[in-house]
Amino acid sequence: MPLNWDLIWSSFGPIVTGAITGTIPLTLASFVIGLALALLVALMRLSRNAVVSGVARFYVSVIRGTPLLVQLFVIFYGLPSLGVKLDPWPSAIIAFSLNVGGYAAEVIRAAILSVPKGQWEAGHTIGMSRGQSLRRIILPQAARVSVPPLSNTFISLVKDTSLASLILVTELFRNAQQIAAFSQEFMALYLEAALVYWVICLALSSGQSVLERRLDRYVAH
Amino acid sequence: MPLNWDLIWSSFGPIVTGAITGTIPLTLASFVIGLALALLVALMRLSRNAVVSGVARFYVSVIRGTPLLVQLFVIFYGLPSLGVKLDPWPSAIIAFSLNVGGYAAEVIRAAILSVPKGQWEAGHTIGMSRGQSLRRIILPQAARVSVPPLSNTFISLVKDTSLASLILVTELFRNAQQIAAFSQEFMALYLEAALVYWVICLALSSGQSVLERRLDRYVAH
Amino acid sequence: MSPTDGAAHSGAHGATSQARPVLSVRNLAKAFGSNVVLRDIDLDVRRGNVVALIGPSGSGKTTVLRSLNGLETPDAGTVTFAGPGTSAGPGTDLALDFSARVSKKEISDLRDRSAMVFQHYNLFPHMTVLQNVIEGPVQVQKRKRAEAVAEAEKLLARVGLADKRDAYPFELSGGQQQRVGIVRALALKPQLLLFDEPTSALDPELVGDVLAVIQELADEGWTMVIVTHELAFARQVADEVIFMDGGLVVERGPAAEVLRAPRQERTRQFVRRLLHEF
Amino acid sequence: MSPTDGAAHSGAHGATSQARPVLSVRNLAKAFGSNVVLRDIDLDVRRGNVVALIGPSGSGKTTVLRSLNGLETPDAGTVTFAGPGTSAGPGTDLALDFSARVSKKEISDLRDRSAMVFQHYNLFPHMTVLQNVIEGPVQVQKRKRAEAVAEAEKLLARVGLADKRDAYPFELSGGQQQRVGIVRALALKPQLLLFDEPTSALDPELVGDVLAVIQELADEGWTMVIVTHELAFARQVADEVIFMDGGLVVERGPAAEVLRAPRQERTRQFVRRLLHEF
Amino acid sequence: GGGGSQTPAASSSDTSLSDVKSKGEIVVATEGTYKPFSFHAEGAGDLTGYDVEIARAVAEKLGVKATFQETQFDGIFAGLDAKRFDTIANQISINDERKAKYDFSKPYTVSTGVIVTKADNNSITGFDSLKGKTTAQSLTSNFYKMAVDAGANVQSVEGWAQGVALVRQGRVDAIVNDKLTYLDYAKTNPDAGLKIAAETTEKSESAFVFRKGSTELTKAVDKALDDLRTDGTLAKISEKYFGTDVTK
Ligand SMILES: Nc1ncnc2c1ncn2[C@@H]1O[C@H](COP(=O)(O)OP(=O)(O)OP(=O)(O)O)[C@@H](O)[C@H]1O
Ligand SMILES: Nc1ncnc2c1ncn2[C@@H]1O[C@H](COP(=O)(O)OP(=O)(O)OP(=O)(O)O)[C@@H](O)[C@H]1O
Ligand SMILES: [Mg+2]
Ligand SMILES: [Mg+2]
Repeated sequence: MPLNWDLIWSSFGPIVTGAITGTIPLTLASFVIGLALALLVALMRLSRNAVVSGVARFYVSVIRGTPLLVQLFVIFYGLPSLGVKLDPWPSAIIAFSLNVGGYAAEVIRAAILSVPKGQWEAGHTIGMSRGQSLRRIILPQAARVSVPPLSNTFISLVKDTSLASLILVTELFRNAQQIAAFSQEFMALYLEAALVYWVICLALSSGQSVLERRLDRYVAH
Repeated sequence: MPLNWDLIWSSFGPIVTGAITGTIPLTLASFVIGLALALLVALMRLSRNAVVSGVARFYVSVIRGTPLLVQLFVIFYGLPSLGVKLDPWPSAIIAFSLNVGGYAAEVIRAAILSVPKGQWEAGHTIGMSRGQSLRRIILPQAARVSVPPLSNTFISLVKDTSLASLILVTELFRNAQQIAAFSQEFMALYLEAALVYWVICLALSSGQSVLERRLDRYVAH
Repeated sequence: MSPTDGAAHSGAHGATSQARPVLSVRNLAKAFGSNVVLRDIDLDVRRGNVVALIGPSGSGKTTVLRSLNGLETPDAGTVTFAGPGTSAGPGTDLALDFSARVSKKEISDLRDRSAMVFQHYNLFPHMTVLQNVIEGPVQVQKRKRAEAVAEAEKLLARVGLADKRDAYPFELSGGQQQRVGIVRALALKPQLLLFDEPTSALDPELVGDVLAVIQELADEGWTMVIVTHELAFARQVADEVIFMDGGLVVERGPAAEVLRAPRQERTRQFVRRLLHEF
Repeated sequence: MSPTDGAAHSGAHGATSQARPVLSVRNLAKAFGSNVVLRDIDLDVRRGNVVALIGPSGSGKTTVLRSLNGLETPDAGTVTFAGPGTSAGPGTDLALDFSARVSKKEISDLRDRSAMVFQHYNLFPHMTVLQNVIEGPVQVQKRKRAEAVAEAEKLLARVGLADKRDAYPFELSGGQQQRVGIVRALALKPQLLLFDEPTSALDPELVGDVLAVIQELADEGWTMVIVTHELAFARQVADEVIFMDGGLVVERGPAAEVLRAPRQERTRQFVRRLLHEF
Repeated sequence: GGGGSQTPAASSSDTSLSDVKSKGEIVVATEGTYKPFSFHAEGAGDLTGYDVEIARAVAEKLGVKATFQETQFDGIFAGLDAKRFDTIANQISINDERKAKYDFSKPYTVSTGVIVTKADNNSITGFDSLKGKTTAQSLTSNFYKMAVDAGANVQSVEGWAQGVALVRQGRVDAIVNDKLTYLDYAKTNPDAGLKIAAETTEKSESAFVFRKGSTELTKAVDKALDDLRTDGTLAKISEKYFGTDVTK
């Protein structure tokens, strides 16, 4: 592949800017909100109330069973006909958070279930309520188990945010596409965008390692 | 959202056809090949040889760290400049298999590691080699653990195959887009496509349940 | 380290002088689906007494303990704790009738009366030894942290673990973990201590240390129910031994009688099997 | 169910008449990193003899067994098995010198000489009882399936598990699982059986059954090395008892001597602790 | 009315023009990745292009500001439906399907379709020889339909750049597209080895698109286009991008 190095060099600026002003904040905001939502949904799925757990199951099924592109589309272009007109950024954050919520809910649910039942019982025997046991005993342990799968969700999210350009949010990949459209050098620009994504993911992976080491300090090695 | 029901009704044909002739075979072929690749990569990552495990780690990192779109583009539009010119279907199957290979490798690696060390030792004590123990003792048990995360990969793949339309493979989403472009009814058609994806994913989920029940027959309930 | 009510007691082996037992269980029954696990269990434990529960696997011993600690909800029967709870519990008797619906509040009150020591310790792996011990007093009983720490340190020193204060459970041997488990229970100052096979997950050499600690607690007058397979220990520490089989109390009486000269054939068989005369 | 070489033997407790031991270990040494686990271990096991290995936790007992079975590679020392291997092994002596590099083939040959029974059974959970037992004979020793099945059924009947042939391990009690573990080892017809605390994960009541099976194997003349904490059992079954501590053999001799009247203070201490006189 | 023109008072149901006026801006949807019609100067600079400049000029005539929203083609009509945009400036060609759903202004581009092949390909000489040949089209253009009607085996691609890449790699026989797009490409890639194999006789016309019933706004834009044509602005913009007047 003969690459146009001048073009690649000069387009680093816009692409990295797109990452910093678009991709990264969008990813972070959606991930944080999505995690909170996922915890809620995971607890709903674990509820003994069939309606509550049914609602949660349906939500997870729809989110995981339909394309993210369509989810974005519905929130940005579909909701206005129901009188809800959100700006691009709020729409994007809502859509990606809902998406993370669906995927991460299953991870968190599995992590909660992976904590031995004896831990709940130990919480109860010292007088804790279900909520207290969950908060102080179960979730801190579930956190450890769920870091690797959640970081997968995180890394997928980084790349998925490129879809936000469909709803007018400017980010890394959109900037690469713009330059590609001007220069007709789409291969070079896409490779360059991929490189920047890769660097972001490498940074995330090393962050994951640090976090895992921190959370692993209380288990035998 | 006022929907054009006539259009939706008449477009079911092409969309379902796209699913049957494009989405589903592409997904199945890529998943099977990708799993075989993933097993190989997982074993490489578990190798004590630093070069072998380093190569595997690099592969996984690149696959997971870069957008699937770019991977498809490199294989279809990029490789010809190195003299490798593949047709759309082979390109798509290679790209998606490589992608599944990267994601599933981590799942399989974790599943292999989750089988207690005592199982390897029991294999050895009855005289088995590493390969024999792996094949007859470890992998059958790892299979059980890896079904839920692999079915996640599978479900993601179903929707990811829509990207194949960018390298000239006609599938479900492409057919929906075409009809949408002619009728300008993007919202209706995208919702319809989402519904078909959802049905496919629901079918997969129930297949997953059956498989899990089968594999769980030898554990306490 | 003494029973929290601080009352004098008549020693581990004598009959206590108090008329009303601390714990009184009547007609306790429990089934899991169609599997009837407890039928009509009666149990009285007097203050300062030690009751040993023995019996074959599946006989329902664990289910009895779990019912007393509110970890299992029986289908029928009554559980009564006498007098004011020792910690933040209510001021008077606590009487639960499981034949009727019991509320969450009642289960919670029941839990406050006793504390369980588990076979597999069930320490909180993400907390240090000290944090494990003060978690209940501080988070549940809302006691002052400094006070809880001081007390925890005293208790830890008492079981020989003063220097392990800041260790994580995984850094301890099984016997050390179980001693922390005991201290965690003691720190709650419950009316009743429940032990479910506290030494059966331990390396044989580590069993002695834990049994010694339990023996000391008995000598100090703590009220306890202990499920154990260590017959020699039961004989030495228990005021009363109860032998269960198939969800029924088959035989009960002073330790020496039940263990040395069982009246029932089933008890005799069980004792013989435990000494595994193969 | 008898040792596969079928030779007559002089009984479990008598000294054997054969001059050369089946297994001969000299100067075995092993360190994990800087942690020296075995230093200079010598061991001889004669045909039909039973050696019991006792000692505190971490003394290296398991490491010795694992080294004999090729699950651990020692740093130095020699392991010699006398005569032709009983199964598909080589026709003559097998002598490994761990001071030099040993090949994969040698490790594999070593494994064929012995079979291990694990503390936690380590049955294959995805295979039925029968499949567990015939896996080695059929897949590794390439024996005829029908023949292997017939033999497996005989062995299972022998340990009272004929009717569990098609059960999965999770459907068995611990004692039953361990008996399957023993049968799986026997089916390989090894020269030497290795037991690593075969009863310490069992419910106390289930210990007796498993010990009875091992006792029978000893009576039939199988050659065995057993790591155990059941001192009464060791006294009864073993021809020789070896007491290890800190990676060294501290004391060895006839069971009666070492266990009743240990010469070394460390041995005395250990025996006392095991009886946990708290 | 504004801009000095004498527009009839808006009917009570059609507030399309008054809305724009009261906002002080007209929201224009465009792809931003469609050279030379809608793109970023030097790739990363300001949004510019033929359609963009014309939209700006029209807005100025209307006395409002042109605010551009860049989206992918998928979202352009959905966004117009959802009232996120007032109009689209993205070389939307007028056809019957679209006219049934939307209002169009007067055309501001008149162009022809061309079949582009490799320079050494002599097998394609006109639309009738496309039958059985493979062409690469993007969904955005109505040249897609033209190729289908001609009996070609049509492959959809992401855009012009990918389509051209396929022709140059010899993986498709031709690409049918706007002559203007090709001319711009040929200008920057003179040695691409491509040629125009045939040209349509039929003209295709592109215009601004509005929601149905935006009669007032459409009329005002038509008026603005007329004025721009009269004062030579349209021709000037066209000359700048194409060296010729493509506005009629
Ligand atoms: N959560 C549960 N669900 C269903 N059955 C249960 C449950 N817990 C216990 N059982 C059943 O109740 C019976 C009594 O169990 P329990 O644990 O009380 O016996 P145990 O006397 O403590 O035995 P062990 O000595 O093995 O601990 C057993 O048959 C057991 O299978
Ligand atoms: N794989 C390993 N890596 C590092 N250290 C090990 C390993 N296996 C054993 N050790 C160490 O070797 C020493 C001896 O262990 P070993 O298991 O042989 O003792 P043991 O006598 O069997 O004890 P136990 O009665 O607890 O089973 C211990 O200090 C242990 O921590
Ligand atoms: Mg129990
Ligand atoms: Mg050991």
